[in-house]
Amino acid sequence: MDFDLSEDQRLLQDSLSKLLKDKYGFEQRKGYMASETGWSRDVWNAYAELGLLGMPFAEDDGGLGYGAVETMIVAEQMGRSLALEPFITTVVMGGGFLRHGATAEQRADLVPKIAEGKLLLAFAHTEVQSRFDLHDVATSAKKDGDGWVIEGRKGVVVHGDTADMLVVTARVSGARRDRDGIEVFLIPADAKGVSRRGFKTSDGQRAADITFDAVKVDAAAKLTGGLALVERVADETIAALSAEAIGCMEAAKDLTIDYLKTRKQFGRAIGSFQSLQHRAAEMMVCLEQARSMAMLAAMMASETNDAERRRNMRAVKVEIGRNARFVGQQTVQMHGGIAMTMEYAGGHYLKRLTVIENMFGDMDHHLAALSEEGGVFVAA
Amino acid sequence: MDFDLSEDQRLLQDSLSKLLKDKYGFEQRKGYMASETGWSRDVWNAYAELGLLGMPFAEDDGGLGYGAVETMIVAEQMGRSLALEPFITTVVMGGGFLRHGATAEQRADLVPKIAEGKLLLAFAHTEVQSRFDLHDVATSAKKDGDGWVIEGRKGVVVHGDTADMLVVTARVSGARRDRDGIEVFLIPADAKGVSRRGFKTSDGQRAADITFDAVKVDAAAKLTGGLALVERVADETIAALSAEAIGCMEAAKDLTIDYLKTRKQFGRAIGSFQSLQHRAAEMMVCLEQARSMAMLAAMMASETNDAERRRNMRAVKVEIGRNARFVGQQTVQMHGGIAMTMEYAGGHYLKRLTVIENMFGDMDHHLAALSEEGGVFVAA
Amino acid sequence: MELRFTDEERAFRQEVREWIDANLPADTRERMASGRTPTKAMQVDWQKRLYDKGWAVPHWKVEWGGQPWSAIKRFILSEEIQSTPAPTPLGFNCNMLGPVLIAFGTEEQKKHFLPKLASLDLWFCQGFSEPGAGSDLASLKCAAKKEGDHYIVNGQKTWTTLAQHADWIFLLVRTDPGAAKQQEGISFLLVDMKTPGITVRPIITIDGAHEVNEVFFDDVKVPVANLVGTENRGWDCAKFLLSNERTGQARVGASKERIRRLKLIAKEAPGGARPVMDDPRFRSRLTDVEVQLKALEMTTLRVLADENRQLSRGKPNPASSVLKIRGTELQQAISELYVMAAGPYGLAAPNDPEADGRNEPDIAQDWQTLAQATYFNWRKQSIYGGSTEIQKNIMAKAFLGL
Amino acid sequence: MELRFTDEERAFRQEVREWIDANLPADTRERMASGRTPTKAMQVDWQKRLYDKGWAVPHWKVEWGGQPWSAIKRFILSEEIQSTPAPTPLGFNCNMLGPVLIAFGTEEQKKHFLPKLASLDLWFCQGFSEPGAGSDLASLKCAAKKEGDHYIVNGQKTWTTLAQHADWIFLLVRTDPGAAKQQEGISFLLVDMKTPGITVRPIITIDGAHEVNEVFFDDVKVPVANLVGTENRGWDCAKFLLSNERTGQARVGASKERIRRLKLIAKEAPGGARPVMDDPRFRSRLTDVEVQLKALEMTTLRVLADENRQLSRGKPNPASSVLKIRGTELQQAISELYVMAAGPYGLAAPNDPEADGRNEPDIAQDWQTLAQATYFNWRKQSIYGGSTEIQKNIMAKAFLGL
Repeated sequence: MDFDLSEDQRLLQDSLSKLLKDKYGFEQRKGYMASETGWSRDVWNAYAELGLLGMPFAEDDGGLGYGAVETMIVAEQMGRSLALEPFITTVVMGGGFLRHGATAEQRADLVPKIAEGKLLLAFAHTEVQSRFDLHDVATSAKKDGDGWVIEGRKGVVVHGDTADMLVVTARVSGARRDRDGIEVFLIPADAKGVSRRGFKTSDGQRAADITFDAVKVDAAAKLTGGLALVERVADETIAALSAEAIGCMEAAKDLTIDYLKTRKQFGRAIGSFQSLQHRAAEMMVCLEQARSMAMLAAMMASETNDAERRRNMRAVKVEIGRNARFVGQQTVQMHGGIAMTMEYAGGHYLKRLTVIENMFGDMDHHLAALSEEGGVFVAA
Repeated sequence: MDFDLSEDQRLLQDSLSKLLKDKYGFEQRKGYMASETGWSRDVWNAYAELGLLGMPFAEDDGGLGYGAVETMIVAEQMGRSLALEPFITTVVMGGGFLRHGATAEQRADLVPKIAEGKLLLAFAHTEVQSRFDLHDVATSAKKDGDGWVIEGRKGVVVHGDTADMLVVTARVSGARRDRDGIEVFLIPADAKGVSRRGFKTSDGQRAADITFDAVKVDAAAKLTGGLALVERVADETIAALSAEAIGCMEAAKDLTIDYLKTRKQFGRAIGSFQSLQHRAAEMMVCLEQARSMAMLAAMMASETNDAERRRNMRAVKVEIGRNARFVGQQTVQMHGGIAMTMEYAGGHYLKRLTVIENMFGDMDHHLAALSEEGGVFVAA
Repeated sequence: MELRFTDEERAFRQEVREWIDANLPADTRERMASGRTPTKAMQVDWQKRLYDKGWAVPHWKVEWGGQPWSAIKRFILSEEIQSTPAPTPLGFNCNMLGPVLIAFGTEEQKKHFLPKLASLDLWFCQGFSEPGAGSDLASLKCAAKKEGDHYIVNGQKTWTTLAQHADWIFLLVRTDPGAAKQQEGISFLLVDMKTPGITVRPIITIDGAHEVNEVFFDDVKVPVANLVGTENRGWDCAKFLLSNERTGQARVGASKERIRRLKLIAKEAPGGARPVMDDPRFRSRLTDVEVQLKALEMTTLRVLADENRQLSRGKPNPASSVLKIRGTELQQAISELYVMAAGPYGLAAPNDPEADGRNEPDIAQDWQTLAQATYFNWRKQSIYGGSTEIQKNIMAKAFLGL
Repeated sequence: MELRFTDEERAFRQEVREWIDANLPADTRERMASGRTPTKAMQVDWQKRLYDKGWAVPHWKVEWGGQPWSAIKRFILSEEIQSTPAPTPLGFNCNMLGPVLIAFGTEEQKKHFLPKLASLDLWFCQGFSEPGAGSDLASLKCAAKKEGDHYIVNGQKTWTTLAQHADWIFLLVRTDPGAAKQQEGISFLLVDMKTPGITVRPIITIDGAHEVNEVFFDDVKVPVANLVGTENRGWDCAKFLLSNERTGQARVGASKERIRRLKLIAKEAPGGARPVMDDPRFRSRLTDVEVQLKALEMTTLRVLADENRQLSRGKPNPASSVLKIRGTELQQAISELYVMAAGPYGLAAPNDPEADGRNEPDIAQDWQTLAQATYFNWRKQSIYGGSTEIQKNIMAKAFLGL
């Protein structure tokens, strides 16, 4: 067991950190957010140049063959800067579906395009009734000769408005909440019958509501793996989101500490008030506990025992959520009014952390499931 | 609506307060606790002289005809002093069963004895399997000519070791957890077949484990009212326990504030540290919220709509429990080591509050029931 | 001690409820029920109706339009307004400036302003906070120099709520920069927002709303007649105003309404296998908040019932700080429950029918899109009007003697 | 970064587990599993077995009986001991005094004491706190005057854990009352508890246990040879000792064992309609604690893995204060879950098989009667060994620069 970064990993961290320092000042970010896509194509190309977009793919497929630790490093840096680009949707989620569910031919075709920054993916899964249940799928896929016809509606498809291809869950058999009968399809976003309405999310990012109206796809569109594939990629995504949350929390904590040191009230730095000192210390405790869980997530992302992986990832989601909420809320509280405004980064961290908390299951969702499944420490 | 005490109520409060000041110093209390009964017969007689023991009974029955507010006043004072006498078991609980369930003849016989301090009652209800469910009764009562035969075992009968008469729940029909078929019996503690083993409770008071082995009682032993009677008396008891808790919390808070003002560390009174000041303020908030609920309990104790009364009393139990736990724990934490010892009152308040929290249902019990029943604010 | 509402109080509640039902415009009610703040027109219209009925400022002296009611009766009116929900009479006019004028104003000021405050013919905003003077209000810098029969005001105010709607502003300014103590040398002025030299700049809060503003004063001429109270003694007015603020801050009626609504919503809210309300954990959390709110309701009543005694005692009831601290905590907790109920569709930003619709309305249900925005917005509750930290400082000082 | 245990580490865990199973006396295991502390005889017997195996003090230098292990390997041993559960080697000997002697002791002191500390041939207790010197340890007053080749010790210590079992005590005493700073003029002494003039008076804690004591010193003669380190520089030893205290305080292994046991108990615990474990709310609370404990386990591993770097950095890992704060919070939270599981029968005070049985054993189940006692006892966790408040002060100073 060893928690140190390798030389290569440190290099990766440093170069991305430098890039973001350069491209992700608060005002620059505001500009990206106000643009039509809601993020920066420029920065995206810079990621591509840095090799980030091909990172998790096998070298044979045109990637770098990096693992979950590298994803953690990258997502954490992006979290610090509140980066807006579709890295997690395209590389972690889309990439995950390709790595674990696509054929060698599909990967040979698509991975280089992703790595070059020319192909964006999004995961169209959540439906109006499904809440956080991955197995709750009403969208249908019906056999049509060799191919399939997809019919249904998906909501809150993060970065679905700019994606070139959509990874779509649909049911080929069974009832709406059956675990069996779910398949995953890879569908061009401009396929006939696909209509998208983009919208802003509560943290100012972008998502889409997507309708599939008798969308015809060929046989190859169906990836291999069904619900198990979805769960695996969801867990990898939770690991990446957890790392992003750590970046947000760390930056929010730094911002708050700086403010405590410089803001004066009653003739002294407010950081000299013990109640705020203790709150800041508690923030630190929360951050370290969350960081530990983000590391656990990176370790568990590649766990092959599905039950073991799910169990740990649920614990990660609960603990990251709890601590993210405390750190986000206290960032605002200890700043006071200034962090309530759009013109200051503090509140944006709270917003992003809230969105992360509500992606792929909130605390109560995972806590309930985990407790039904026997808890964290199961008899060996 | 009026929260002021009447002149008579203020008099009652003052005279009891004076009595307890005189008789309930910390060392005196230690002596009472170490005695065989675990409380003071002397003080009990003084209560009788003050009229406390006949308080809630109708004047026609030999009582003073006082209501729930007076009970609240008395229980709060007793809480402040951590009084050990069986006031709640005999007067509130036993008295409640007599007032609502006994015949005029029984009351004429028993109430004067209670008022004079010559008769002690205890409520034998909890069974090993029942947890906090009032309708979970395995003890049986079988018809035997005109009378009944009682068979079963009751645990944690508070002050059951010194009681002269026991109020016992037993099932005359139905399955263990049926709401129907429960009756309440008044049984002399020295009846043939009753065996008692007294023991200490975690707060140093006394209780008994009582076995009923073919105990024969006559027809008059059965009170009127069944489970509804039990629930009514339980609610009246919750009101009294809540007031006792307020007394404990108030005294614990005062003790803590005094300590914060006098205890010095790092060359200054520890009360000058802002983190402790804010904790003390939070303690105050908790106390006031709890006090409000103790008043609600006094108001609801006589509510004739059973569902309304139960609902509010559950809310009382939850909120008193929450705040009692905070105040009890922080009393110890802010004192530090000294309140961890038997030689200091601080820890004894924590202990008594913990016991109160676990009588007639803990927080989770009532929170669960309340949420199943539709919550606090039901549609009018 | 009588802990139940009297028959008269109960009858009054019924009367209020029926009157509101009959008089509140449907679109106002609908907008309030959605969890949004009322538009300016809605606020003004509704307050005028209350004013005509004599119910806009019942807590004022009778000679100025108040009612000879008990505190409990006033509580009933206020709770019914909040729990309908209908707009609450504008706090700046009715709870802040009005009582200050009644206590400190000249006869002319009272006669001129009080009826307009009560009827909302004039909309006032509050110019207290400055960028460097938040919790430490007494360190304010915005200055007023007397020149002839005018003050010349220069400086900046911030967090000025609804300044964009306001006709006038009441202002704390420094009139004697050389005073020995910070709290001395401050004056309380009334300023027409149309006076030349005033600039209002919106501050957009993290929920995307325009509620607060910066207000800049550049050589703004204010007639000396607009001074309230004694020059350099404005801190007295400010202290008086702030100490009146607390009972209102519990907002028990509004919280009860939000909970009632959440219960209905959560019964229908899509939650996978079952509606959100059928999740025992969610239900427990909700009930737990209800329990605390019930306690807060009782605490509010206790503080109100103690009001007369409090005046003679000259000290606020120890329970009064509880109201702000727990009241805002509970409002925040309720907003978190809405986020929880909304689930993944809560990620959609809200559609604002007033603004040029950021999202199309049917991306998600209206309440879902508002859940996170409200949660973000309500983080302010524990910051403004005396932050939780300041409240605890006050308690430690006043009641604990620490 | 490699976040899994290596095969070697896994094999070692297996080896430890098997060895403990084979060597831990059944009555010791049973007593520990009930949640009680071991008797003196059990503690001594078990530590001797660990000592003979070479596992009593693996963190010491190899020349003094330590093992050339990684921090992770030591963690595994310690976790296995805690989670069996078996008695942990006596902290006063192995984690406090031992390392101090290795760092500051004379060669004679090391040779004489270290083997006896490791084998528990001598039982040491800790004489730091005084009635007036708790969190503010440096204000201690217990004095030692040098007379010839002896110190004469006068004063009082308190909260002296297990002094009733101890053969020796290590003591902070004031040797120079005129020193400029409080922290100066303090010395670190080793004292034989049989020396005339020492009186031990039990302090009974609120759970009824006799764990701590007052120790009085009345003209107690201590040979100068028993001074550790430099005279008047005892604060260096104390600081060193206290900074070694933290990782052990997380006690993750022990908490995991308590949770594992609670899960079994709660499955059988009578709960009305169903066992307590089948109540979704109870289960959620339990799982929530497990989640936090899992995080704390990872944090502990991170701090341990960082140990070497920490030495060269000269600064503790920022995560290390987390261990004491969250570790004790979780132990307290677990004790509250036991109280919850015990229900009304938890009101029965515990039966102590050692003492003259206060209650007969079958009034309630053994674990039920212990639940509240343990809850009361464990309130100490956030007070001693550097209270939570002190830990947060330290964090604010050291890591936040506040």
